Amino acid sequence: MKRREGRGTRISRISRTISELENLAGLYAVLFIAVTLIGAFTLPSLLYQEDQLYPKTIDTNSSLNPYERGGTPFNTTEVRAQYPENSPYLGYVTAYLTPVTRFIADHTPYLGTTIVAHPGGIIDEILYNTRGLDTVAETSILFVAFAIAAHLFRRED
Amino acid sequence: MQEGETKMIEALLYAFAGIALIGTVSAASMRDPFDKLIGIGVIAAGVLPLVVYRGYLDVAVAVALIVPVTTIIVLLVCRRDAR
Amino acid sequence: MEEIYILGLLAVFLSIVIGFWALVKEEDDLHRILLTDLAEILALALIALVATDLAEALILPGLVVGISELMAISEVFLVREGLTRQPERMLHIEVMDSAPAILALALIGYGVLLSGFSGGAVAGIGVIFYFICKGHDERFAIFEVLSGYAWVMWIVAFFIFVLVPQYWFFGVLIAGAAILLKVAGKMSLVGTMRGGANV
Amino acid sequence: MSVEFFLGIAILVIGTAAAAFPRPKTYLTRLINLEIPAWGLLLIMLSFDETLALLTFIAVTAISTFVIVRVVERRGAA
Amino acid sequence: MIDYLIFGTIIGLLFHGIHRKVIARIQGRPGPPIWQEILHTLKFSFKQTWIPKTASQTLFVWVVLVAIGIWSAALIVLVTEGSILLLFGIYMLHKIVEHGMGLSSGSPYGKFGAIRSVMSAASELPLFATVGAIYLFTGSLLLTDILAWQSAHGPLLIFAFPAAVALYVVILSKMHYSPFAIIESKEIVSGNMTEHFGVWRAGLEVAFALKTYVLLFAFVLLFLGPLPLWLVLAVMLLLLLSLSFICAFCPMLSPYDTVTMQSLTMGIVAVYIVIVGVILA
Amino acid sequence: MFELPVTTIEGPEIFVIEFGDIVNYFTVYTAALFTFALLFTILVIISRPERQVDIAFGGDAFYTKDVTPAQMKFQRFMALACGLATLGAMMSGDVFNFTLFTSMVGITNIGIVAAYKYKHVLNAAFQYGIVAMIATVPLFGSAAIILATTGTLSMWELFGSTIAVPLIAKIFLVLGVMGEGMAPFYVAKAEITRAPGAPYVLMIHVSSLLLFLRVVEIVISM
Repeated sequence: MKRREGRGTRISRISRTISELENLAGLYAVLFIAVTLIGAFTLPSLLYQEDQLYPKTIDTNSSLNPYERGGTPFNTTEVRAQYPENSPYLGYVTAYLTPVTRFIADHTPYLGTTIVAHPGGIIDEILYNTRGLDTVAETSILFVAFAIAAHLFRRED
Repeated sequence: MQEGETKMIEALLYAFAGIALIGTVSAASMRDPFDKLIGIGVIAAGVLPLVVYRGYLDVAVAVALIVPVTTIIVLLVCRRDAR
Repeated sequence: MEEIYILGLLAVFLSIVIGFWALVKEEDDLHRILLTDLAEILALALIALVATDLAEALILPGLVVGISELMAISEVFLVREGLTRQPERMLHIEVMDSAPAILALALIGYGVLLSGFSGGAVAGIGVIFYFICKGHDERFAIFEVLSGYAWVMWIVAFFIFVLVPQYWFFGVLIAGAAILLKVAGKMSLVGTMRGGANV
Repeated sequence: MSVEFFLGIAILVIGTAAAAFPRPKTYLTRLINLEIPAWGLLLIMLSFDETLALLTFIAVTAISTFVIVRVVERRGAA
Repeated sequence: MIDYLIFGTIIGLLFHGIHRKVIARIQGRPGPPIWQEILHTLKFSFKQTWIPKTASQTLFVWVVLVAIGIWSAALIVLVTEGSILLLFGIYMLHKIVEHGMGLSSGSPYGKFGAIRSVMSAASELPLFATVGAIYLFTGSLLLTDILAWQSAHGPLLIFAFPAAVALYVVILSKMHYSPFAIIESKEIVSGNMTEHFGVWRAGLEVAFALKTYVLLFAFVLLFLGPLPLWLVLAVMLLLLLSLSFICAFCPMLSPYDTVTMQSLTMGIVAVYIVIVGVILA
Repeated sequence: MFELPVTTIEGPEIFVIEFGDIVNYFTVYTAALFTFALLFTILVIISRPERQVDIAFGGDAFYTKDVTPAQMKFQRFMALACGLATLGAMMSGDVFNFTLFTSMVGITNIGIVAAYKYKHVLNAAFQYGIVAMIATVPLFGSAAIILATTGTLSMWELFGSTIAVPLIAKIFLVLGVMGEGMAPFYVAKAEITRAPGAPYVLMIHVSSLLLFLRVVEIVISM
């Protein structure tokens, strides 16, 4: 190709584009769009695996709906974990209800989410017990991010 | 539940879905920020009944409490633009 | 479920292409921040499509990661632009005098009842709302120390689960309380970080 | 399947388009348009009964809106 | 093990000498004798040694030890026929050494060298393309299995030619005076090595000699299969001569151009791998 | 109990640590990476930053940039956090856990440089942060797609020959790590490294290279 003053070869033009800091996010986005478009064509070949861990079971008549997973407090219940043998007390957290939530559960069938979010319940089981390390990483991220924000915010004085 | 009643509720569901959709389109197409916020409110009006229909009253209450808070937060900058 | 999943993926992929194309075109840095918030929603949508309890347990950390990064990046942006001055109070509507106490109280109370991540986020928004409307005295350091201890408490709870699982009950209670405190504490600090005379 | 799901993906796509290309291209319109896909995601979560995630998501969205508002108002003041 | 290391070091230093000599002859200069680099290293070992006052002292010293450590480890991996993923991992870690070396001194030239080293990190990417291609063919990344596969099917050079080219580019970008050697180009004095003198420099020379030896050796093992030692050395020498020719003829590229060139190589090889992967699958 | 399905890629496993569903492991390869990360984390703790010399061109003047103690303390804290996140990512045996540690690396990297007032360094940190944030889409997206199509997140299951991980998920994973660790987009990172504080800035580099090495192992094994 012809060289022109101030433009350079094709390669040096590419080089100039990637050396611009402001183009960075755009470059990444272009790459990602390209991959996504290619991926969109392979979508029909993706098969949803019906045999999932921690599947959802809905029992609309339960007062714990949509988180009714059975079990009695201080006892275990059936939970489909990846490695049940690593969590000897698996299912105990799922089955537990605090006195407050037990009271709520006995009186109204519409507050299942509140009841299960209170200590105990399947989500706590996953977050604290079987996949606790995720929560360690995640709270650490919040900690670090906040440290950055606070440092920048307070540096001015 | 009787046959007719179920049908009735189903019809209502579609109606609410329609409201939410109208809200979406209007919020997306309006140009004035305040009109947009009203559009968002219409979406909420369409979505909340859907939440209630599924029987999650606590969620519906919480969403109903938080959405106005979001709107007020957005209003903080809205006024400045309008001036 | 099969078709639903594929359909959902298709919709999200379409959204990804639209959203990221906007990012390619975008040149203003603040607009870029706004678009990353959009990206966050798309990431969560991908997880939500899995539709199990596990997916839900993955969404919660994903959410917190998103808000953390947004917090850090927006602060970097403000410092870079030199926008550290507190803007004059520009809006005061009637509802901001009457609503906050009751609304914030309801949200915080509900958040404490929920405990854990969800409770932390709900209580956090309550506190933020209160601070926006009523102004605040600086309690930065106390909050920070508090939420630091909460983090340590959670780590303790984690080790209870790993090392002495028979005490799971204490683990759950400590974890629920600690994460509530931690998330709510950090979030409410964002509320005080609007700056003010007594920073 | 459920009405919520289809409504959800429809709102998600429309909202994404609206947030990606807001018409008067100001920070404010984009910020408000960002709420729309959030509602779409909320509906998708609702259709899969992920209510706890839904609850947390709506609260965190409010907080992130606040974080952005904080930036936008200072940018406006400058 | 120590005998391997000493042998590798001496051969590597000798190769560096030959490299300089060949370049000089092509450019019509007499050039230094081929054992010059060995003498250099010995000389540096007995010269006065100091640490600059502005340096981050611990890092400044540690980097030299890390450099020798990782390349010794790399040689051991090769000799014991371990995982080539590990080998290439070590190669990536070399980037950190280059970077730390430049930054730790506090010197502006060192800093420029370090920044260019970070910039040109795209040079590592073709390596993974190579690893991927080899895995597609042999189904294993253990050197033992790769050698066995080559004994059974013939050299990988024929089957996975683009991967070999990618590795060749990688080796080229690590040679002195190569068109990609922006981190030690002369306009920034000696780049990231500017402040390392005396024993530190001797240590670095040893590490770099090992590096050259390991990379050439790995190329031969990966793409030509098991050969007797003398033949291995001969092939390595041939490879080195071809590299020297390129170094002698090509001018140094500008920093961002090297990134572009290396990324393009990567892109081409990646496309090749996807195609091969689809065909083989 | 736990047997690594493939040993032909990274050598035999050394030992496993079990945290419920997340089973972390060390093979020869990951142990080597872990050791290296540990080495540099220790280095961060014990070494002091250098004082960069800047030349004022056009004269023979030069001056050194000093790092204030407060800045140094913050940077050291961030570098340490970054080191810990890298260690976590190196030994993780679960895809989602790995992605979480990866995003933690991304955010600590921003933190390490955000301590400086120089505008171009902050600008680089900002642009980098934007990419790190949008990279969470492919990162979490890949974990989600893997979970949906295979029904598991544990690498112990995924590495087995019976489970086919979709190609798109693999590419997303690599792309995500590229975004967080900035693998080919070194331009911003080069700008970032102009900041003083060599041992800490070096940590940025260590973490992202190690992440990349790890993700290659994961993707090839799957």
